[in-house]
Amino acid sequence: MAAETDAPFVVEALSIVKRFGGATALAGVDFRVRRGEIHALLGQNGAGKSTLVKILNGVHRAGSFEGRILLDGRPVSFGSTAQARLGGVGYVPQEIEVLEQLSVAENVFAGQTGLGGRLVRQRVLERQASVLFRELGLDIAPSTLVAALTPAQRHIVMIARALAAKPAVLMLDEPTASLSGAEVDRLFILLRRLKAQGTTMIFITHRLPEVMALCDRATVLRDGRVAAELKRGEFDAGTVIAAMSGQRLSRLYPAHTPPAQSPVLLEIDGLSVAGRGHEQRALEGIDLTLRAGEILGIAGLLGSGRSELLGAIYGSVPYSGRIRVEGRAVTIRRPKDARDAAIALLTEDRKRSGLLFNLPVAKNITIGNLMLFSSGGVLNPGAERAAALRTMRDLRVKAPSPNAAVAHLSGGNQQKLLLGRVLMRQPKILLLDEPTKGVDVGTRSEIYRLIVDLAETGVGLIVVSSELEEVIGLADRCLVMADGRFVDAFERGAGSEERVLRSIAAAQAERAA
Amino acid sequence: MGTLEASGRIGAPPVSARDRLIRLFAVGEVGVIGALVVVVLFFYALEPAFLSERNIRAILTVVSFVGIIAIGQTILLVNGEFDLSVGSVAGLCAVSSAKLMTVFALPVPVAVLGGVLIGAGIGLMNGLVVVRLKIPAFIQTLGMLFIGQGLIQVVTNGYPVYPLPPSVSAVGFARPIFGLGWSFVFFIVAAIAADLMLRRTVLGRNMYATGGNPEVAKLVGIDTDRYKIGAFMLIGALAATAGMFVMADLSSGTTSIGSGWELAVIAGVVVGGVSLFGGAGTMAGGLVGILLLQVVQSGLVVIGVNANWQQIAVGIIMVLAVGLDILRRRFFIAGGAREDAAPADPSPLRSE
Amino acid sequence: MGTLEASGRIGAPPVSARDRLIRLFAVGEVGVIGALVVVVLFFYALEPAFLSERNIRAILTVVSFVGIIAIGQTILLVNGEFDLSVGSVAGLCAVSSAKLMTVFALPVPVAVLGGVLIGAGIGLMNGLVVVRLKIPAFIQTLGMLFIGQGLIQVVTNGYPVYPLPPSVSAVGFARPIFGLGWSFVFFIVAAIAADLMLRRTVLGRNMYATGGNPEVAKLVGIDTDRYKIGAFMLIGALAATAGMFVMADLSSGTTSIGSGWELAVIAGVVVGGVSLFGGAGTMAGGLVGILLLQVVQSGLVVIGVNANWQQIAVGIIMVLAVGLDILRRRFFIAGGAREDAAPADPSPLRSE
Amino acid sequence: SAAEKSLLWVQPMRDHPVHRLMQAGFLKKCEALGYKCEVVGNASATNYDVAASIPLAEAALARTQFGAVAVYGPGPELYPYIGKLGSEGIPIVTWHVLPKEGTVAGLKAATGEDIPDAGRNAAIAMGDKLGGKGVVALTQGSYNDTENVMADSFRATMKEKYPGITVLDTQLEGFEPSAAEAKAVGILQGNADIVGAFSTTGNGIQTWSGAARKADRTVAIIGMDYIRQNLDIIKSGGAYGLVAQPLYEEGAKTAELAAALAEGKEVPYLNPLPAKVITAADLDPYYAILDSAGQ
Ligand SMILES: Nc1ncnc2c1ncn2[C@@H]1O[C@H](COP(=O)(O)OP(=O)(O)OP(=O)(O)O)[C@@H](O)[C@H]1O
Ligand SMILES: Nc1ncnc2c1ncn2[C@@H]1O[C@H](COP(=O)(O)OP(=O)(O)OP(=O)(O)O)[C@@H](O)[C@H]1O
Ligand SMILES: [Mg+2]
Ligand SMILES: [Mg+2]
Repeated sequence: MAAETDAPFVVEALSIVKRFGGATALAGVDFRVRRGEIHALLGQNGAGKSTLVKILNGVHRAGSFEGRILLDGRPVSFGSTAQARLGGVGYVPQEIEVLEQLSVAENVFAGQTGLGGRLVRQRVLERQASVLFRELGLDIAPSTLVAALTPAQRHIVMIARALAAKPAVLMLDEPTASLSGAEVDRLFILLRRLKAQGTTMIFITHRLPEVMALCDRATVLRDGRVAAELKRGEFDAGTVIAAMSGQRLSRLYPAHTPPAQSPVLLEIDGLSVAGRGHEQRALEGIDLTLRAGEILGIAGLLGSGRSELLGAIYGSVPYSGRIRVEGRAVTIRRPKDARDAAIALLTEDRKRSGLLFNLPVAKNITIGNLMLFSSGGVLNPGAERAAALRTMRDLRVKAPSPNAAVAHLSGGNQQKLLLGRVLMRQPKILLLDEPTKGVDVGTRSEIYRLIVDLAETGVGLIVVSSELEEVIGLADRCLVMADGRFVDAFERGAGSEERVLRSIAAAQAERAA
Repeated sequence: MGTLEASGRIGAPPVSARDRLIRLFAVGEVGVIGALVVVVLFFYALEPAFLSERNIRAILTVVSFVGIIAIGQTILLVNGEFDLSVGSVAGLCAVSSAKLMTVFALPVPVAVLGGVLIGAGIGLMNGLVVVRLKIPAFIQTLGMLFIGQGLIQVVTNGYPVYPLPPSVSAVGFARPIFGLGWSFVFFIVAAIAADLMLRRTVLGRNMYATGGNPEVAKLVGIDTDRYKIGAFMLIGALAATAGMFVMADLSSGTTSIGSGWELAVIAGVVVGGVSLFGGAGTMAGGLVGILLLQVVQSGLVVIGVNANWQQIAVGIIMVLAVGLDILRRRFFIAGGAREDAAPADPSPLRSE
Repeated sequence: MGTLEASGRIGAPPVSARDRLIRLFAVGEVGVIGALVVVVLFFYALEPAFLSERNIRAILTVVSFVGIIAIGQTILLVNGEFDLSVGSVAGLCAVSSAKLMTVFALPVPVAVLGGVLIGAGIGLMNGLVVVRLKIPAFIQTLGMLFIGQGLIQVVTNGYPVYPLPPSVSAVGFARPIFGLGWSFVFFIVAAIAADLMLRRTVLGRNMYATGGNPEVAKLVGIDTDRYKIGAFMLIGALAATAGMFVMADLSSGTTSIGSGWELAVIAGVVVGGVSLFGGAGTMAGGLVGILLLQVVQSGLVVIGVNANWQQIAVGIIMVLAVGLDILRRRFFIAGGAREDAAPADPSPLRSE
Repeated sequence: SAAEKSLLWVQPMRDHPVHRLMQAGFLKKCEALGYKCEVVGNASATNYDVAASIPLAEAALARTQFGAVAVYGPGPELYPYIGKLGSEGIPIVTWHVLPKEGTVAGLKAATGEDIPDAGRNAAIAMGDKLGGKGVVALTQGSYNDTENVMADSFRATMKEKYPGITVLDTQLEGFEPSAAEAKAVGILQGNADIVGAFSTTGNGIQTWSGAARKADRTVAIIGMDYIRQNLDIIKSGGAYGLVAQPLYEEGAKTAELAAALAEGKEVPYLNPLPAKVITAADLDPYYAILDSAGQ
């Protein structure tokens, strides 16, 4: 039930211009949201989506940009996020930002002075938190410490945090980027209910189906300008992508057939990983083989153990079991061992375990690959810079310059940067954990192309993604993981999202029994 | 349905039980209390006089001085900052109020108030510079340490301010409870108040957020700047109070009051499990840490350890206490909560 | 097509021109060098004798002592750790080698080697405890500070080791270049080597990664533990060297060598733009910072500022220098390169 | 010329209370003699940092040509510097210790109490007070030549003159008063039979009298330095006596010697000053000195 199209505007951002040093992130954007609608904000990586919502949330404080902002027709100027919050604006940032040292409940209600007067009532807090989580379909004990959660779980905590403040306008910056189908469904149910209760929402995503499913109107940004404003029914993939990039949509998943009987690159049997604290086992007796030129997909639900598996193979998570690379038995204790065995990993949490915020873009790309531009341990700056630039061009990393701070790249561009780092050493085995997290549709197909090309050149890839559709579309062979075990496997074309979900449900049913 | 159970592992009863365990052992004090008990018993075994009423009194008296500052330091650390200037602020405020009550012949209460205000004022300055100008607390407060030392010389010209009005010594000599002085009374009251504040009030909760991750704290609408500045002012005022209690105890405004406290106080509370990087630690922990260090120092004297070896022992025990604490965490809090507790966690980027 | 143009900006002249500016002003030292120049000119204007050969020599000599340690401290800070024990390690190694060459009558070179080894050994211990047991560097090195002070007393019993073999004083008195001693020669050579190491070698780059975010560094295959332990050993050895140079200069193994250096050294390099939180800062910056602080202290004497006010001035100028530097960043480096230059970056989660 | 009419005083740990007292004597006398005088040294009340003090002296010397320089010489660490200045033809005086003639190159004169003698006097006063028996605690502020020598001679004298008295191992008070007091209490608790305490540092009397009060024990306390509070404590019976280290006089004497040398006059090499042990009976003259010094 779309909000009636003549509903008054709640949020109006008029002729917004935002510059960062030399770079212009927003070049005169007019952005209007009607009361009670869910408004999609679309655009390529670096188009300016996050910047726009940051401006609406006082993250970029009034004065640091040009233009006017109206809430309910009244002009506002937020000097801080605190003011925005008081102004009834809720915000779920794109990057994971939680208080690791506090419990989940404390995180959800952080900064809310309302509760139980000035005294904190732990019980009340925790009860209310668990209610929220049940709605979000995440049954975390409210007293769990956030430090113990997976990135995806942390993201849900952030969403709960925003909801707990009961905002009139809720802005979600790629809330689904690290969620898998089931969680997304739940989130949508919740958002629809909020909408029914009159909450207005701005929803940023790179997943077009979500837009179709959820949103009433959409604004498409392109290089800091509004490229299109679309109404429900007007948006189909073609139009949107055209508006976003001026390109036409290339086939999303390029065709790929693995070479028959190519040599086995990676062979794992009986791999187990001790659980974190309470988990008796995070991974249990994993067997797996990866052939040269093969794309192996791993599907699974949030917290099912996919990242742990990749981590174990890469040596960042202690494991038991046997790993053979190209037939040779290898013991991988540290990432270094893995790298020496030509294994590379793209991690799922850029901020925590991907980027070096103290180094500029170029050096972030080359770190760990320095042996390529050094002789006798002495660096060759020219060669290094050249290689970095090449990577930036190849992967279209949009950055003001190679010396800009990575912190100032847009989410998707950070992702591409990390991909570039991983590829620089031309690994034989490539482990990709959420490779397209926060990457726009255009670039997405580029990355898919890249993955397939790598496979063509004989690289073996394992792809973990929370988007079932992506795993199924990409993988020559798809393994389904639940509770740290493989519960199903199928070749390209033989599987479907339903099959995955069914086998997972089945596995859990039998485990419960 | 499906996912509910899928993630259900995380929510199952045993888990939240475990969590409670975690939270119990995650609170910094358990380890250091253990260390304290061990140390006390050790000294007592070697020299029963160690637990003589008098020695205990003497220890508690000194602890009350440093402890008053430790209260402020703990709160400040929870807010993600720290203050190296406490020692010289204590000294400066002591001699200043001494001058006020002698040279300027102000009534003692007024002079004392003056001292406290100076302390709070310095704290305010530290806070403003750190928060607004984004100068690292290390530099600002170290600079203030020097400035304070200099001002002590300027105010006193190097001579102790002496004699002081009799009422001052009277306060210093008074023994309101169990033969312990007013400094101790003040210390206990302040400590309890501070503990409740940190654990039970929204204020305290927001402080942990502020120190834990300022970005997030701001995001959820906490005015981190105000909190930090407030904490700086508080520790300034507390340092002043401690300094003046020492002055009363010596019934003289000695220029060396507070010298060397800057590191001692931080060391104590960190030994007590308060994180140098903000957002973690408890009042109880911090204060037990201070107590532990003091107990060790006077214990070594009581059992008559050779002077040369005393300092060595202090250094070793200090490290051991923290080590013990970290092992405890490793042991009781596997993987998950590891980050949360360990002050060892090198999660600095907490500079301003 | 869209994206290409977009990324096309990379090469575009105006940008890269601005970049060079950013690069120039982003490097930590510019600000502090500016401050240094200002201060020097100021003192010179008031009292030309400030730039007299004699004064310059005196300044450079003492800077060479502290500076040798500052080299190690800068490297250690880049690796994300710091060392408070340098002062007492310097003193301990000095008196130890003095004992070796007197009481044990070892040949001077052997005794010196012994001193260096003790320093490196202590560094190794600091490194192992911090890295393996995950005890915060603050506690471990503060503990080591105490232990070192204690050991100095144990070794010397409080008496300076004196007289020393003539060859030692000979080294102390020698003036190989521009009337500057061997300590200065060593300092310069070491500084240049260290600077090249940090800026131009894989080793150096990996150190920045290690200090920037250990978790990421590990994931890209850097053995962060080895780097940190190595840095601790290096600073230990350098502290020992500095201590023995002082000893030669005073031609006696005094127990007070290095007392109070712990904060001075860190203050200096931080003033020079080296981040307390790891991964940011340059050798040049750190050393200029040290120089600045010494220049200020001597300058205040030269222009005849009242003794009591000197330390106050030092404190203020220290803070101002850093403030200037931060303003510079704000001003020249708008959004752009801030994080990559500024230690003050509240963003990434650094825990593991 | 004006240049010759100025004197320099070099003393590490410039801000230590006791050092400040010496400086006061020096500066006051300087004025009286019509000299322009200056004090340099690392600004600290706790760190005796020679390496940091020398450049400050150099800075002053770079600016002004001093007629003579007084260099604090309790230990050998400043001897090389004395030698250096001496070789530049600057007359050098030291104080607080009396090094044998010829042992320190470049040194023209020295003044100060005879430290071993002071320690001996203290031991005798204590020994008599205690009637030759009992246990005596011994504390130093820190390890430095002056305190070491005094403590040693105290110990030695006790040993030979009062075999009935046992002197405990030396303990360090440190500089921070409250901590020092706690330590003293610890010593008292550790040794139930302590009847006397000798401290070689200026804070000692406050430290020990405070400790005795807290531990309420009666202890015969002898400490250093006739600052007003110490005199009052003795007067009120809180302590037995103190070694009247001629700190202020040392400073003054140093100024005299330096001035004389600056004017090319001959001065005796060693200029010892008396360091009596004073008790409640003989306080008045010292109050007088303090009054005259405006303290
Ligand atoms: N703090 C900053 N400093 C400098 N440049 C910045 C900063 N923040 C964003 N930018 C630049 O502004 C542009 C828009 O960034 P923004 O994060 O809004 O993109 P986005 O639409 O959110 O992209 P994505 O979908 O990848 O998140 C990018 O080119 C980015 O490099
Ligand atoms: N850092 C961590 N601390 C504690 N437990 C963890 C951590 N990382 C993973 N786990 C646990 O291990 C299990 C597997 O987590 P993992 O991240 O591998 O799941 P995933 O399939 O990648 O899901 P996600 O989409 O959340 O990444 C989860 O149940 C989680 O509770
Ligand atoms: Mg974004
Ligand atoms: Mg994952």
